Amino acid sequence: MWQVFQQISPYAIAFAIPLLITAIGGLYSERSGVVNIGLEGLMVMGSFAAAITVAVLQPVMHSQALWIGLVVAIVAGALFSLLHAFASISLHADQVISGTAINMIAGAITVFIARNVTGSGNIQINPFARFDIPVLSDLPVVGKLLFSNTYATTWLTLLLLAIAYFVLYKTVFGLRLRACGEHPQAVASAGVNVQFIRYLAVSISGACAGLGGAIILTTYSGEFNGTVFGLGFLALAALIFGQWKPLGILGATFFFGYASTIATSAQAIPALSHIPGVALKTFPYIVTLLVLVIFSKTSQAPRASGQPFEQGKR
Amino acid sequence: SGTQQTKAPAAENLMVGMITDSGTIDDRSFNQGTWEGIVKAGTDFNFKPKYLRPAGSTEADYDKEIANLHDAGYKLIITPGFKFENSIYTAQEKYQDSKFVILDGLPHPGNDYSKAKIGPNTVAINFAEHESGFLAGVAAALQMKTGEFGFIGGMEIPAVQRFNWGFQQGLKYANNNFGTNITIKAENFLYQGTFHDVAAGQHLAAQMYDRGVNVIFASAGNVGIGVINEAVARTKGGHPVWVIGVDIDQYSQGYYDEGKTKSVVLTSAMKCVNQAAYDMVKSVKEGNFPGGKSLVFNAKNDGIGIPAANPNLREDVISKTKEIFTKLKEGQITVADKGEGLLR
Amino acid sequence: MEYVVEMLNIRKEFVGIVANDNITLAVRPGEIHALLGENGAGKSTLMNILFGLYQPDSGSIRVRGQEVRIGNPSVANGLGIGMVHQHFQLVHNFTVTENIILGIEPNKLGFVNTSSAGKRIKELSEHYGLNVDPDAKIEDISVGMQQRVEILKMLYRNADVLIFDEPTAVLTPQEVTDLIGIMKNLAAEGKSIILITHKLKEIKAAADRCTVIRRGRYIGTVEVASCSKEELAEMMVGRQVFLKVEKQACSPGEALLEIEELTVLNQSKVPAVKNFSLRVFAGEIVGVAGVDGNGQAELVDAITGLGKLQAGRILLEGRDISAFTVKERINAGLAHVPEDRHKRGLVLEYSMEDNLVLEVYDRAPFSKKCLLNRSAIRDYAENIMQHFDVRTAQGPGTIARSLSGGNQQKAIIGRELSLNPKVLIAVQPTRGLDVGSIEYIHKRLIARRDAGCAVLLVSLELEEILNLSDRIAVITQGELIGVVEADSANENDLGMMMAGCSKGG
Amino acid sequence: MTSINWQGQKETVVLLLTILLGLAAGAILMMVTGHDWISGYQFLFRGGLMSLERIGNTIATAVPLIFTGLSVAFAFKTGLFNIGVAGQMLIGGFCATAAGLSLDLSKPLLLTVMIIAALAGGGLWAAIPGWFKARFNVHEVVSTIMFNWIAYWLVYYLVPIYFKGSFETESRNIPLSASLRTEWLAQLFNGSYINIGIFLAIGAVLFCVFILRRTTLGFALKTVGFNQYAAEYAGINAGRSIVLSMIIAGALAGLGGMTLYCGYATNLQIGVLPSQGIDGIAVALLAANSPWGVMAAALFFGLLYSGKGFMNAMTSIPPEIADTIIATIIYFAATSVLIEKGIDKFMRRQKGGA
Ligand SMILES: Nc1ncnc2c1ncn2[C@@H]1O[C@H](COP(=O)(O)OP(=O)(O)OP(=O)(O)O)[C@@H](O)[C@H]1O
Ligand SMILES: Nc1ncnc2c1ncn2[C@@H]1O[C@H](COP(=O)(O)OP(=O)(O)OP(=O)(O)O)[C@@H](O)[C@H]1O
Ligand SMILES: [Mg+2]
Ligand SMILES: [Mg+2]
Repeated sequence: MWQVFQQISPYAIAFAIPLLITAIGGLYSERSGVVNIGLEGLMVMGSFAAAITVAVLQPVMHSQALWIGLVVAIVAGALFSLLHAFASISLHADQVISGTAINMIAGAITVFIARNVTGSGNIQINPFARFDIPVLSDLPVVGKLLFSNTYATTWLTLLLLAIAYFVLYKTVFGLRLRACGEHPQAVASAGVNVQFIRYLAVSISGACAGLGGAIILTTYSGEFNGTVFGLGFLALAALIFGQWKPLGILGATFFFGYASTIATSAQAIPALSHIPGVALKTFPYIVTLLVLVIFSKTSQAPRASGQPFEQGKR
Repeated sequence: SGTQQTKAPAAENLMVGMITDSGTIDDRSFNQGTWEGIVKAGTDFNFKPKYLRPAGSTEADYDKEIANLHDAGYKLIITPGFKFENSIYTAQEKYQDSKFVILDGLPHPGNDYSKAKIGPNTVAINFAEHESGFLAGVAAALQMKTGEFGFIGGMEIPAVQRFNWGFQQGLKYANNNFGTNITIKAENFLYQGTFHDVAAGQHLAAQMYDRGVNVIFASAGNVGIGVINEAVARTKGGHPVWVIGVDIDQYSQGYYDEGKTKSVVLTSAMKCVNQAAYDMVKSVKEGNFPGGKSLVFNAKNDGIGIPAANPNLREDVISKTKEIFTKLKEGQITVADKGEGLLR
Repeated sequence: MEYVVEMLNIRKEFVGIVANDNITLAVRPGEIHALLGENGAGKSTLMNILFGLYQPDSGSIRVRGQEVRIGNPSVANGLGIGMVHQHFQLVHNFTVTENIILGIEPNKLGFVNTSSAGKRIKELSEHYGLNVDPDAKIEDISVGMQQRVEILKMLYRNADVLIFDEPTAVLTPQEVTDLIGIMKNLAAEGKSIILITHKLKEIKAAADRCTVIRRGRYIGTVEVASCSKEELAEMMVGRQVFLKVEKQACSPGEALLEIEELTVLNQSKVPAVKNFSLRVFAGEIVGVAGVDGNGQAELVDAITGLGKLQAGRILLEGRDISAFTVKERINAGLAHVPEDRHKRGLVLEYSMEDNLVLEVYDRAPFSKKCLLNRSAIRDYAENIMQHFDVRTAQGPGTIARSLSGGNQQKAIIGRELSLNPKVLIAVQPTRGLDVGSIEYIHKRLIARRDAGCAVLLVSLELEEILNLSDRIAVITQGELIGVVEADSANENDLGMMMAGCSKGG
Repeated sequence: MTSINWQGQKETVVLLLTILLGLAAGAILMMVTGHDWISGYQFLFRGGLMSLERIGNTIATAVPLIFTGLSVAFAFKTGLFNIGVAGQMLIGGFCATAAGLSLDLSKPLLLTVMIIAALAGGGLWAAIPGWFKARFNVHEVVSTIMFNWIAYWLVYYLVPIYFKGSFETESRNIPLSASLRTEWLAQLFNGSYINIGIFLAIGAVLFCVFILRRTTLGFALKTVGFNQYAAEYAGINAGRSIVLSMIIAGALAGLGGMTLYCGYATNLQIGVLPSQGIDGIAVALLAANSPWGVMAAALFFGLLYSGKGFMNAMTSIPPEIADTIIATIIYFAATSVLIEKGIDKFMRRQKGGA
C-alpha cells in the first residue's frame, strides 16, 4: 500500500496544486468579506488566456512561453475578477449571483473566442516537463513522496501559500483585510477604505484562480477546452473544509488530490480494483460532507463574508 | 473570416455538413479524422464544408442539428458515431432530399436492431477495428521484441473492444510466428469508462508504466491523450516508454523533443474515417452514392492500417508488417472480432 | 478659543427625510456636552457628520476655530476627533491591541509591529484607570471592557474630542458609574466629550451642558445644573412627560407562571441557570434584576421554548409546559417581547401586516384550510397599529425595516399583547427608546397587568425594574438570590444583591 | 401618481432593459469577431421560431429549464441557494427512467408512477442537504455541489448495471408508453419532439405561485428564509421548513429531470451533469424568482438555445454566442442596481423639466 501511495504521490500533488492556489485566492477574497463563487469561471479564464498565449508563443520560443502564459493568466484572472468586484463591492449586488454570472460568462465567452480562433474551441499546448529535485529526491521516504516528478509550478504555489500566510497574518494589509471580512464598519471608522481593500482582495483571488487554471493547462491537461471540471467549486469546498486558514486549505486540497487520484488510478491497482468504482469516486465528496457536518456548527467563517458593505448603512 | 450571407442552396455547389458526436472537431481521433476527409474533399471539389456541434448527447440534440443542416441547405450529412443511429433512422425518412452517412453505426429505432434499416439515401459504414488492432499489435511486438504490453480503452463499446481483441491476437501472432516475447497481464487491460478524463488516462498509464509495462495501446479519446501525455513526461525525464495511437496517425501528439521530430507514439492503429468520408463525398459528386448499402472498411479495401510513415519502427519491422497486411488482405490470416479466450 | 468644535447650520437630507435641519452645536474644551433628542431626532446623523461618515448637505464645521471639511474618518482622526459608536466597532476575533491599532498600524516595511503598540496601550490604560489587557481577544472580554477598548482607540489616536453615541445602553449600573467616572477624568485632562444618551439621570450626573434637538431641528442648549430632568424631557418631546408611570397597587390572583427548580445549560454546556424557582401571579409584574449575562437569556429561552431545559419544570396556569414546542406555548397563552427586536422580533423584509401575524397566521380567521386570508390579516394589523400608535409611512404595507426603533418596538408590544396572553415575558422592552416611547410602553404593560396578566419583566435597567415591578427577583450567576417587594427596594440594595450579597440572608 | 405607477412597472422595465443590453453585448461581440450581427440574430430567432416544428422544439427545450428555474427560485424565496439542481435532476430522472423501464402498465398509469418516482427521487436527494443545513448548519451551496457529484457517480454506475442500453453511455431507450412524448402533440407541431412536459411545467408554475402567495406553508417557508431566528421565535419550526423547502425544490428539479430524460431525450445519459441545472440559476435570476417570470425567462433561453444551431449552420458565428448572451444578461441582472439608478435619474430629470 505504501508503494502505491508513493507512486501516486506526484499525480496527487499535481492535481492538488491548482486547487490549492485557487483556494488561496478564495481565501483572500472571503477573508476580506467577498464570497467568490466565480472561482470556477476565473480558472477557465486563466486557462484560456494561458492557452492562447502559449499557443502563439510556443512555436517561436521554448519553455519561456509557458511562464509567459502563466503571467498572462494571472493578469487575465485579476482583470476579469474586477467584474465581480465591481458588481459586489461597488454596486452591492448579491455576491453569489454575481459570481454565478462570472462563471457563466467565462464558460461562454472563452469558448466563443476560442472557436473563432481555432474552429473547434480547443487549444492545445505542450505542457511543462516534470523533474526530480536533485539531492532531495534521493532522501529516504520523503524523497519519492515529495521531491520526485515535480512541476516547477508546484513549488511556486507552495511559495505563494507561504506568502499568503505572511501577508494575511503579519502585514498591515493582511490585518486590514481580515478586519474587512469580520467587521467592515470597524475598518471604515478606523479611516481605512474598505472598498479598496476588497477590490484588491478580489483581484488577488482572480489572479490566483487564473494561475490555477493555467497550471491545470500547463501541467496535466495540456489542452484548453472551456472547462476546469468543477475544480473551482471544489476549491471553494476546500476553503470551507480548511476553515479559511492557509494550512487548513493545504490539508484539504491535498486530501482531494490523493482521494481523487486514488479513485482514478484504482482500476489499475490490483489491491484496490475490487473496491466498487462508485465508492472510490464518491469518497472525496462524502468525506467532505462528513467534515462539513462535524465542523459547520463551529464554523470559523468570516462574519461579514457575503455581505455588501455600504458606508453608513446599519 | 468575413460575413457569410444567406446562401440559397445553389444546385451546382455541393453542400456537405458534419455533426460531431460528444467530442470536438479536433479530438485527434474519430471526429477529426472524419472532418479532415471532408475538408480534403472540399478542396478537391471546391466546396466549403460545415460542421455543427450538438449541445448535448441526446437524440433530440442530434435531431436538432440534422434539421439545422438540412434546413440550411446541406444535402449530404455525415455523422460519426453510433450515437446517431436513432436520429439517422428518423432523418432518412423525414428528409428524403438529403443524403446521410453514418460511420460506426446502423440506423435503427429505439433499442431494436431487428428493425434496423438503411434508407435509400443513407450509407452505413463500419470498420474492422480488430484487423487494425491486430496489425498495430504485430508491428509493436516486432519492434520491441520483448516486453510487457497494456491496453487502456475508453468506454467499453464494440469498436473499442474490437481494437483490444485484435491487438491481443496480433501480439499472440507475433509471439507464435516471429519469436517475440511479449507478455500481457489481465490487470493491464482495462477500460477507463469515459472518453474525456485526461487526468484519469494519465494516472492509469502511470500505474502501468510503474509496474513495468513498456507499451500501452490507448483507444480512448481524451483518456488516450492523458496516456500519451504521461509517456511524454516520462520519456522527457529519461525513462522512455511507448504508446500505440488509435483511429488516426497520432504520431504528432507524442512529440517529446523541442524540435518536434521524436515521438512516444510507436505506431497507430488507424481506421480510415477520413478516407471513408472523402469517398462518400466523391461518390455524391460523381453520382454513384451507394445509398441503402452497409459498407465495411477493412484490410481488403485499405480501410484500416497503420500509418504510411512510422519513424519509430525499424525498416525490417515495416516490411514484415506489410507482409502481414497483405496476408490479411488475401484472407490468409483472419482476425476474430470476438473476445473469446482473450483478456476483457 | 472658546469652542473646540462648532457645527453651524448643519443640514442633512436622506431620501424622503430631513435628518438634520439647520442644527448648531458648539462644544467647549474640557466640557462634557450632552446631546438629547427622541429616537430619530438626528443625533447619530449629526455625529456621523462630525466624524466624517456622512457629508452635510449644507452648513459648516469648525474645529479649534478653523473651518474644516471632514471627508472621511481619517480626517476626523487627524483633527483629534474620535467616536464610540452605538454599536461597537470591534473585530471579535482580534486582540485588543489589533483593534486599537487598526488603521494606524506601527509597521516596518508593511509588517505589523504589535509589541511597541502593546506597550503604549498598557501605559494609556493605566494612566486613565481603564484596566484593559492588550492581548485579550475581544470575544473573551465583557461588554464594559469592550467599551473601554473603544475609548482606548480614541486615546491612542490622541483624540481630544470624544463622541459617545448611547454608550450606556449596554452597560450594567456599576459599569455606568465607572464610565461616568472615566469621562470626568478625561474632561479634567482637557478633553471634550459629546455624550448621546436617552437617560436623563446620566445627563444630570455627567454633563455640563446639553443641546436638545427634536425632529432634526435645534431646540436649544442649556446648562445642565440649572435644569431639571422634567424640563429636559419636555424640551426634547415638546410636551410634558411623566417620568414615573402612575400605577395602582397590584392585586395578585392565582399563579399563572410557575418555574420549579429550573436548570438550564448555556452554549458551552455549563449550567447558566441553577435550580431556579419563581412564581408569577395573575395581575402582577415581577421584575428580574441582574447584571447582563447572569442567566437571564437562558432563563427566558427555557420559558419560551427557544432553548432546552436541563432539569425542573415550567407550569402555565398549572399545566406543565416543559415539553411544549414554542408554538404550543404560544397557543397555551405565553407571549414574549424579545430582547433583540431585529434578530428575533421582526422579519425586517416583511411588511408590518405580515409581522403582526407572525405567530397567528395559521389561525382562523387569518387562514382557513392552509389558505391565507389577506383582508383579515390587514384588518387585524390596522387595528393593532392604531391601538398601539405605530407610526408608518404607508400603513400596514410598510416594510418593517423602514420603521424607527420606537415604532418597531411598539408594534412588537402591540402584537404580543394582542395575543391576549396569560403570561407575558418582556425582555428589555424599552431598550434604546426615548422617554416618550418608554412612557407609552410602560403604560401599556401596566394596563395589561391590571387586566390580569402575569408579567415577567427582564431588564438590565434598575430604574425600569423599580418603576414597573410589584416584586423583584434578583438573579446572580444563574441563581435566585432573593425576591423583594418593589415598594421596599431601592437601587443600592438591589445593586448589592446583584453583586452577590443576599439581602438579610 | 406617476412615481407610483413607475414603481409598479419598474421591475419589468429593468428586466427588459437587461435583456436588451445582453443582446446588444452579443451584437457587439459578433461585430468585434467579424460577423454580421443582423443576420446572426435573424437566423438565431428564425432557428427557434420559423416553423411550427421549431416552435415545438423551442418549447421542449424550455420545459426542463422551467423546472430547474422554478427549483432555484423556490429555494431562493425561502432563503436557500440550490446549486444542486443538476444532481436532483439526475436522481429524479433516474427514478422515473427506472420505473418506466421496469414496470409494465398502461401509459397514463405508468406516467403517473414515473412522475411520483421523479418527485420522490429529486425531493429526497435534496432533503439530505436540507437536513444537513437544518441540523448541522452545513451551507447548502457546498453540500449540494457535493451531492451533484455523488449523484453523477451513482447514476454513472447504476445505469449500466441495471438498465444498460446499447452502449455504455446511456440507459436503454424508454418505450413510448413511458415517454412524455405523444403522437397527437408531435403531430400538432409537425413532428416536433415537444411533449406533455409543458403541461407539467405550467402545473408546476401554478403550484409555486399558489404555495408562495396563498398558503400558510409558503408564509412559514418565506419567514424562515428571511429570518430564521424570528421564525423560531414565532413558533415556526425552522429546521422542518428548510428541509421541506429543499424537498419541494428538489422535487421540482427531479420532475425536470424526468421531462429531460423521458420527454426531451429518449434515455438517460450518464457521464454528464445536465447543463440545465446551472442554467436554472440563470433563469431564476432573470425572473427575479417570480414563477411566471421563470416561465418567460425559460422560454426566452429555450429560444436562444434552440435557434443557435441554425444560426451556426447559416453563418459562421459560433453557437456559443447564445451562451455568452445569456451570461451577459445575468451579469446585467446582477448589476441591475445601476440600471435602476439610471432610470431613476432619468425620471427625476423628466419630472424636473415638466
Ligand atoms: N442611512 C440612512 N438612510 C436613510 N435615512 C436615514 C439614515 N440614517 C438615518 N436616517 C434618518 O434620519 C433620521 C435621524 O436618524 P438618527 O439615527 O440620526 O437618529 P437618532 O437621533 O440617532 O435616533 P436614536 O435615538 O434612535 O439613535 C431618522 O429618522 C432616519 O429616518
Ligand atoms: N435601511 C434603512 N432604510 C431606511 N431607513 C432606515 C434604514 N436603516 C435605518 N433607517 C432609519 O434610521 C432610523 C434610526 O435607525 P436605528 O437603527 O438607529 O433605529 P433606532 O431607533 O436607533 O433603534 P435601534 O437603536 O434599536 O437600532 C430609523 O428611524 C429608521 O427609519
Ligand atoms: Mg442614534
Ligand atoms: Mg438608536
